[in-house]
Amino acid sequence: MAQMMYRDAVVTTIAEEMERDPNVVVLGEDVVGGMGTAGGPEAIGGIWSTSTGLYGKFGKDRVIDTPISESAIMGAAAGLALAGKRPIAELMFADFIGVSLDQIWNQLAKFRYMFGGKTKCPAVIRMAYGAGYNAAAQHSQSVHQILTGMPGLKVVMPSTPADVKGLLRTAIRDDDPVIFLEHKALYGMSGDVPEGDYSIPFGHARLTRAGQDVTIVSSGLLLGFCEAVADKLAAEGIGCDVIDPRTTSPLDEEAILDSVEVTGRLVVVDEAPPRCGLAADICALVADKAFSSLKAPPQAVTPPHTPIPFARELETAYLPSTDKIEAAVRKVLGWR
Amino acid sequence: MAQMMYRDAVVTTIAEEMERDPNVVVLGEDVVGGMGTAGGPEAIGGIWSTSTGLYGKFGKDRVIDTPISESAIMGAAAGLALAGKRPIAELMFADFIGVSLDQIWNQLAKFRYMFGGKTKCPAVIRMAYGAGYNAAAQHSQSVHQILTGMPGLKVVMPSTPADVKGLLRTAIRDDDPVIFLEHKALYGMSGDVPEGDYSIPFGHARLTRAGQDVTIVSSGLLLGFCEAVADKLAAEGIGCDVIDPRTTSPLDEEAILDSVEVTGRLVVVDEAPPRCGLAADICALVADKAFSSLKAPPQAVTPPHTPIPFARELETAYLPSTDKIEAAVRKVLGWR
Amino acid sequence: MQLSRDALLRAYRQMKVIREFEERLHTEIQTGEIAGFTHLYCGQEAVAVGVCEHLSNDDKIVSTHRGHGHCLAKGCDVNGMMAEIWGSREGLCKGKGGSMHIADIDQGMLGANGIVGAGAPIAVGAALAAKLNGEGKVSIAFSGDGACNQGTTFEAMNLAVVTQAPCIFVFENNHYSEHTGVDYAVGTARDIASRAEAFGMKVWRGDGTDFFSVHDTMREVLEYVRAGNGPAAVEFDTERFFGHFEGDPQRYRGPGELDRIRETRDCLKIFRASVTGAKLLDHADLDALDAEVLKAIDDAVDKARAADRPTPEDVLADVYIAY
Amino acid sequence: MQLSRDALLRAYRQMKVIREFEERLHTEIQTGEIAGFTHLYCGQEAVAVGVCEHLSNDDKIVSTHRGHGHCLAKGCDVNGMMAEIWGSREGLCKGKGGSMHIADIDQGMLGANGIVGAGAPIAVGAALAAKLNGEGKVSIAFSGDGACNQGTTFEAMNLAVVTQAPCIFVFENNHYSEHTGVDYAVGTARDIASRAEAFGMKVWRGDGTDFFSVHDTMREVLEYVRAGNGPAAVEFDTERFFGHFEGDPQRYRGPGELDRIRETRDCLKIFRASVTGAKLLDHADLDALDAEVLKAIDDAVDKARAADRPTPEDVLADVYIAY
Ligand SMILES: Cc1ncc(C[n+]2csc(CCOP(=O)(O)OP(=O)(O)O)c2C)c(N)n1
Ligand SMILES: Cc1ncc(C[n+]2csc(CCOP(=O)(O)OP(=O)(O)O)c2C)c(N)n1
Ligand SMILES: [Mg+2]
Ligand SMILES: [Mg+2]
Repeated sequence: MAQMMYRDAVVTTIAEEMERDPNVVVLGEDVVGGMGTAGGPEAIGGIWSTSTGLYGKFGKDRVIDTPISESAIMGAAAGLALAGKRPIAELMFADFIGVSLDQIWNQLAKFRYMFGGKTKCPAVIRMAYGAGYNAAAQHSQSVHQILTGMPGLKVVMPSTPADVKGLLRTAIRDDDPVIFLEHKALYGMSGDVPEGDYSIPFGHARLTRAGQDVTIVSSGLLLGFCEAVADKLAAEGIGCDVIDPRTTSPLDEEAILDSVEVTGRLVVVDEAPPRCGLAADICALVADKAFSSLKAPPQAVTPPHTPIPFARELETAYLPSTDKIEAAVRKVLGWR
Repeated sequence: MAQMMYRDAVVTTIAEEMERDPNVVVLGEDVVGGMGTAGGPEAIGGIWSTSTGLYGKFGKDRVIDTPISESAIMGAAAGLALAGKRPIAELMFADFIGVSLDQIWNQLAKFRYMFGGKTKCPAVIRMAYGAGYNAAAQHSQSVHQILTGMPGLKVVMPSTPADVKGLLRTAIRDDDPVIFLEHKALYGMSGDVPEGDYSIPFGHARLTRAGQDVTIVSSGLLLGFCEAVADKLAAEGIGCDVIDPRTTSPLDEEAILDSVEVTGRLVVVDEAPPRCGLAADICALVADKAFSSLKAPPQAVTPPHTPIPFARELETAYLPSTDKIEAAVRKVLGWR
Repeated sequence: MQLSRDALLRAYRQMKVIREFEERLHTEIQTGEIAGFTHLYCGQEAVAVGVCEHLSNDDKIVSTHRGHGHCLAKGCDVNGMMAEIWGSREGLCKGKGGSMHIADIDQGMLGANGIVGAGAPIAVGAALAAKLNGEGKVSIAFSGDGACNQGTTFEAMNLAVVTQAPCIFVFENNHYSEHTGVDYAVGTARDIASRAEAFGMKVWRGDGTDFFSVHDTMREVLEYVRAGNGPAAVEFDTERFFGHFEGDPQRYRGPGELDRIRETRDCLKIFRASVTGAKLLDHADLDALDAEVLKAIDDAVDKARAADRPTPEDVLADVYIAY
Repeated sequence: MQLSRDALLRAYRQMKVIREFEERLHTEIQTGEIAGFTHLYCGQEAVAVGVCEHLSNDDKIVSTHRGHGHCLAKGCDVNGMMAEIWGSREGLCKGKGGSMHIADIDQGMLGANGIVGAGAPIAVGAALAAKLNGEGKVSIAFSGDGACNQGTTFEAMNLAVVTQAPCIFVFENNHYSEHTGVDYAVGTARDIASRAEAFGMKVWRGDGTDFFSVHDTMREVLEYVRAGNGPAAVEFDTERFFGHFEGDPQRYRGPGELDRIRETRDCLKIFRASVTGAKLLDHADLDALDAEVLKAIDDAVDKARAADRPTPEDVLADVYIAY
C-alpha cells in the first residue's frame, strides 16, 4: 500500500500501462502543455496534472497534444482504436461532451454492434466531472446519467485513489469503449493504493459502510457526504449500507438488490439533475426487482432541476447536503 | 375539424405562426431545398416535407436554408432568439444532437439562468426521432430521455396530428427554449385537427383510454401499440388508463399519480433504451409519490440496452411489441 | 505512368462491379424488398477505384453514407455486402449495420458512416496509428462537398496538420449535398481544396470522372504522404447519377442534366474510350468483363435473397465483448 | 480619421477601466475571496475598445471565457460586473453566471461563454436577426487563436458566408490557447485570417496592441459589413499579460517574455505615447483619468464586497419564464 492522491493514481496507472503495452497512447488538450512555446513542452501535463511526465517518457507519438477540437479528439480515439491502438483520450471537462457527443455516442459506442461484432474498440475516454469548484453552469456538470443510458459504453466512476488505480487499469485493458469519470473535487484526495498490478473488475460495487436499516447508494463527491451521514446515524444505532456502484454501466444490481432485501429502504444520492438520472434509474430498478422487500418509497436525493449556479452559497445550496441526505434517510426510516 | 396528416399539421402551424408574427423564422438543412441548383429553390421543403411552401411565402430571410453544420444551426437559433427573433430550427434527425448538443444543452437551455433571468430564449428546435424506418443505429434514436434531463429545456412529444398543431403553436409562442420531437413513423398519420387558433398548454397529459385496473404511460409510435393492447384487454373486461404525457418536461405528474392511485399498477412503455430513461424516471416518480397505492412493481417496457439494428426482423424485435406490453400489463395484474 | 494490362482490366472490373451493384440496387429497391435508406455511388466509381487501387489492406479508409463504392473498391466482399444490404445475418455486418454502416476492418475499411462529417476525425486517428507503426501506411477520409461544411471535417484537417498524421482527405465534389447545390452551401463555391490549403496542407485537384486523372493524382499524393510529409488533401470533381437517396424526386436537377452527365461524364464510358482509343484494351476484353460482373451481381442478389434471416436473439449479441 | 478629444479620452478611459478592473481582480483573487475560474483580459484592451467604440446598443457582440474586457467595452456596468464576479445577488447575473457568463442583452452583449468556440454560431444568429431587421446593424464574434480550431467557429464562418449575414469574426491572436502556443495548435501558424479568407470572406489584419490600428481597421470593416456585403473577418495580433487563468504558473513563457511584452507591447503605454507625442492629449489629462478610474474600481470592489449574498431559494429562480 502506498499513500497517493486521486490525481496521482490516474497518472501512475496510465504510465504503468504505457510501459507495459506499446499500443497505449494518450491524447488531449494540454496533456503535454507548452507545445509550440518558448518554455517548451511539459509545461503542465494536463490541467488536472493527470499526465505529468508522460511526454518525457513516451514521446510525442504516444502523448499527443491536440488543438481545441474535442470532436476530432474523440474521433481520433475512435480511429486509433479501430486501427489496433489503445487510446486514452482526455476531455478536459465532462461538459465538453456537448461538442463531441457524436463521436462517443454514435461512433465509439456503436462500432462493434453496427459492424456485426467484427471489431473491437478499446478506447478510454477520461473526463473530469462534477461541481465543487464554483465553475458554474458549463464546467461543473455530471454526465454519467447521459452516458450510462448509451448502449455500447461502459461507465466508470471511481470515488477513491485505490479505485482509480484498480478501475483505470481495467478500463485500459478492456476491449470495449470505457468512459472514465474523475470527480474534479476528488483530485486532491489522498488514500491508500495497493501496489503492483492491481485491478478491479467492472460491475462490482463496493460496500463502504455496513448496516441493516437503510441502503444508501452514491459515488463521487457525494459518497463522502453519505458516509458522514451513515457514521452519524451509526452513533444513534441506525445502520446504513453505503454502496458505491463504482461502475454505472455495467451496474452491480445484485449488490443493491441484496442490500435492499435486508434493509427494505433505499436512498440514492446522485449529483446529476433529477429527471431521467441515475437516481431514478436505481430507484426504478429497486421498485421493480425488490418490490416486495420495500418498506418505504425509494428516495432520490439530487440537485434540483436547474443549471448549476456560480456563487458559493448557490452551489452549496444546489448540491445535496448531508442535511438533505439525512432527512431522506430519516424519512424512509420513519415511513408509516 | 379538418383531416390532416401529422406532417401537414407541422407545416400548417408553422405557416400560421409565421403569418401572425414576423419574428418567426425557420432554419435548417434543405428546409427550402434546391438552393444553388438549376432546378431552383423549393425543390423539397424539408426532407420530411415539413416546410413545403414556406420559402415561397416568406422568402429567404425568414426561411433560411443552411449548410450541413448542425452546431451552427443550433447556435444561430440561439443567437436569433437572444436578438429578439423566434427561430424554429430543424434538426433533420434527432440523432444529430450528437454533433450539436452543446448549443442546445450548454447555451440555449442555460442562457436565462446564467444571465440571472435577464433574457428570454424563445427558440423551438424541431427534430425527427424514433425507429420504424430501418434506418439503423444512427438514424432511429429517441433522445427525449437525454433532453428531458436537461434543466432549462421544455420537451414536447406529440403523438397525433391534433397534438402537433396544439403543441407546436404553444411551443412557438413560448418564451423558453422548446424541443419539439416528431416521430418519423407518424408523419403519415392522419387525424382530425381543430381549426383556427388551437393550442394545448404544456404539462397537460392526454387520457387516450380510460380504465380502472392498470395505468399505461406512453407516447409516439408506441402509444398506438399501447392503445391496441388496452382495446384488446377491454374486451376481456380489463380496464386500462392510457396516458400520453404530451410533454415530458414539464411532466404532468398529477395525471399519472392520480391514475395510479386508482389502478395501483403502472406500466411505462417508452422507445428509449432502458438505462436512465423516461420509463425509469416515471417508475421512480410513482414508486416515490404513490408508494402506498402500488399493488405491483411498476414496469418499464423499453427496447433492450443495445444500439438499434438495421434488418427488419431485428428492428421489430428491438422495439417493444404489443406482446411485450400485454405481458407487462398481465404481470402487474397478476402480481401476488 | 502506364498501367499494365492486368492493372487496367482490374481497375475497369472494380468500377464496373460498383456500377452494376448500384444499378441493380436501384432496381431492386423499387420492389420494396430492401429496407432503410440507401445512397448509391453510381457516377463516382473512378474516385473510389482510382484511390483504392493504390492501397494495401494495412492502409485504412473511412467512408460516408454513400459508402458502397468505397467498400467494394477497398476489397469488401460483394456477396457479403449484398447480403448486408438485404439485412441478412450472413451479411458483412450480420444485418445489423445495413447500407450506411458496412465495414470490414481486415480489409482496412473502417466503416461507412451515417453521420455526415464523422469520418474525417476517425481517419486522423487511424493515421496516427499508422504514424506510430512507422511503416509508411496511410489513412484516407472520403468526404462529400456537403461534409466539407461540417465542423468535424475542419477540426480533423487541423489536427492532422498539427500532428503531421499521414492522412489524406479526399473530397468528392458531386455538386450536391442532398437537394442543395454546392454553389450555395460551400461559401467558396466549387473550390474545397483551397479550404484545405488554408489549414496548411498541400492540396491536389483532379477530374473525378477520369480514372487516370484520379489514379495519377493519387500516385503523387500517396508518394508525398507516405514519405512522411504530413497530411494532404485532394478534390475530385465528379457526378452523382442517382438521387441523393433512393426515392429522391430530384427536382433540383436542371432540364436534361441527368442525361447529359450520363452521356458526357460517365467514368466507365470515358475509361473505355480512353483504353480502346489508345489500343491498350479492346472492346471484347471489356465486354467479357461486363458479362462476368453482371453474372457476379446476379449471383450476389440470389445469394442475398436466399441467405439466413437474423433472429430476434441476434438483437442482443455484439453490443460488448464482455459486459 | 482623426478622433475628437472626447473620443480619445473616452477610448483611453475604457481601456484603463478594463486594465484596472483586471489588475485589481488579479490581486483580489490571491485572497481566496473570489470563487471559480477567472481569465483576465489585461494586454488585449485595445482590441475590445477599438472594436466596441464603433458599436451602438443595437449592434451585438458575443464573447468568450476571457470576457471582462468585451463586457466593459460594450457598456456593461462596472459595479454590476464586479458584484457578479464576487457572486453577489446584486451582480449583473445575480451571482448565477460569474466571470465566464456575464451578459447584458440590453447593451447588446450576448454573453461571455465558457465553451470555447460556442460564440461564433450565436453571433451568426444575431447577425441574421440584424439582416432581417434591415437597419445596417452587425454582430461580432470574438474568438481566440485557440477557438479558431474549434469546429463551431468554422461552421459559423461558412454559414455566415452562405447566408450573407452581417457578422464580423474578430480573432484575437494572443499566441496562446491555455498553455499551448499558436505555432503548434494552428496548422497555419500565426495566420488565422487566411483561414477565414478560404471561407470566402474578405479579411483584414491589424495590430492589436495599437488602439488606432484596431479602430481604423474596424472602421473599414464595419463600413463594408454595414453596407450589406456579407460577413468579414479580422485578425488582431495581441498579448495576454497574465496566465491563462488565475493560478497558472506560466512555465510555457520564455525567459523575460512577460517583462518584454509589458514593456514594449502594452496598448495603454502605446496609446499614451502616441497621443501625447502628437500633442492630442497631455499627460495630465490621462493622469486625471487614471486616478478617476482607480477610484471607480475601488468603489466597485467595496460595493461588491458589501453587496447582498444570494440565498438558497435563488437557486430555483429563473430556470424558465414559466414551467
Ligand atoms: C450530421 C448529419 N447531418 C445531416 C445528415 C443528413 N445527410 C445525409 S447525406 C447528406 C448530404 C451529404 O452531402 P455530401 O457530403 O456532398 O455527400 P453526397 O451525398 O453528395 O455523397 C445529408 C445532409 C447526416 N446524415 N448527418
Ligand atoms: C469546448 C472547450 N474546450 C476546452 C475548453 C478549455 N479552455 C478554456 S479557454 C481555453 C483556451 C482558449 O484559447 P484562446 O481561444 O486562444 O483564448 P484565450 O484564452 O487566449 O483568450 C481552453 C482550452 C473550453 N472551455 N471549452
Ligand atoms: Mg455531394
Ligand atoms: Mg489565445
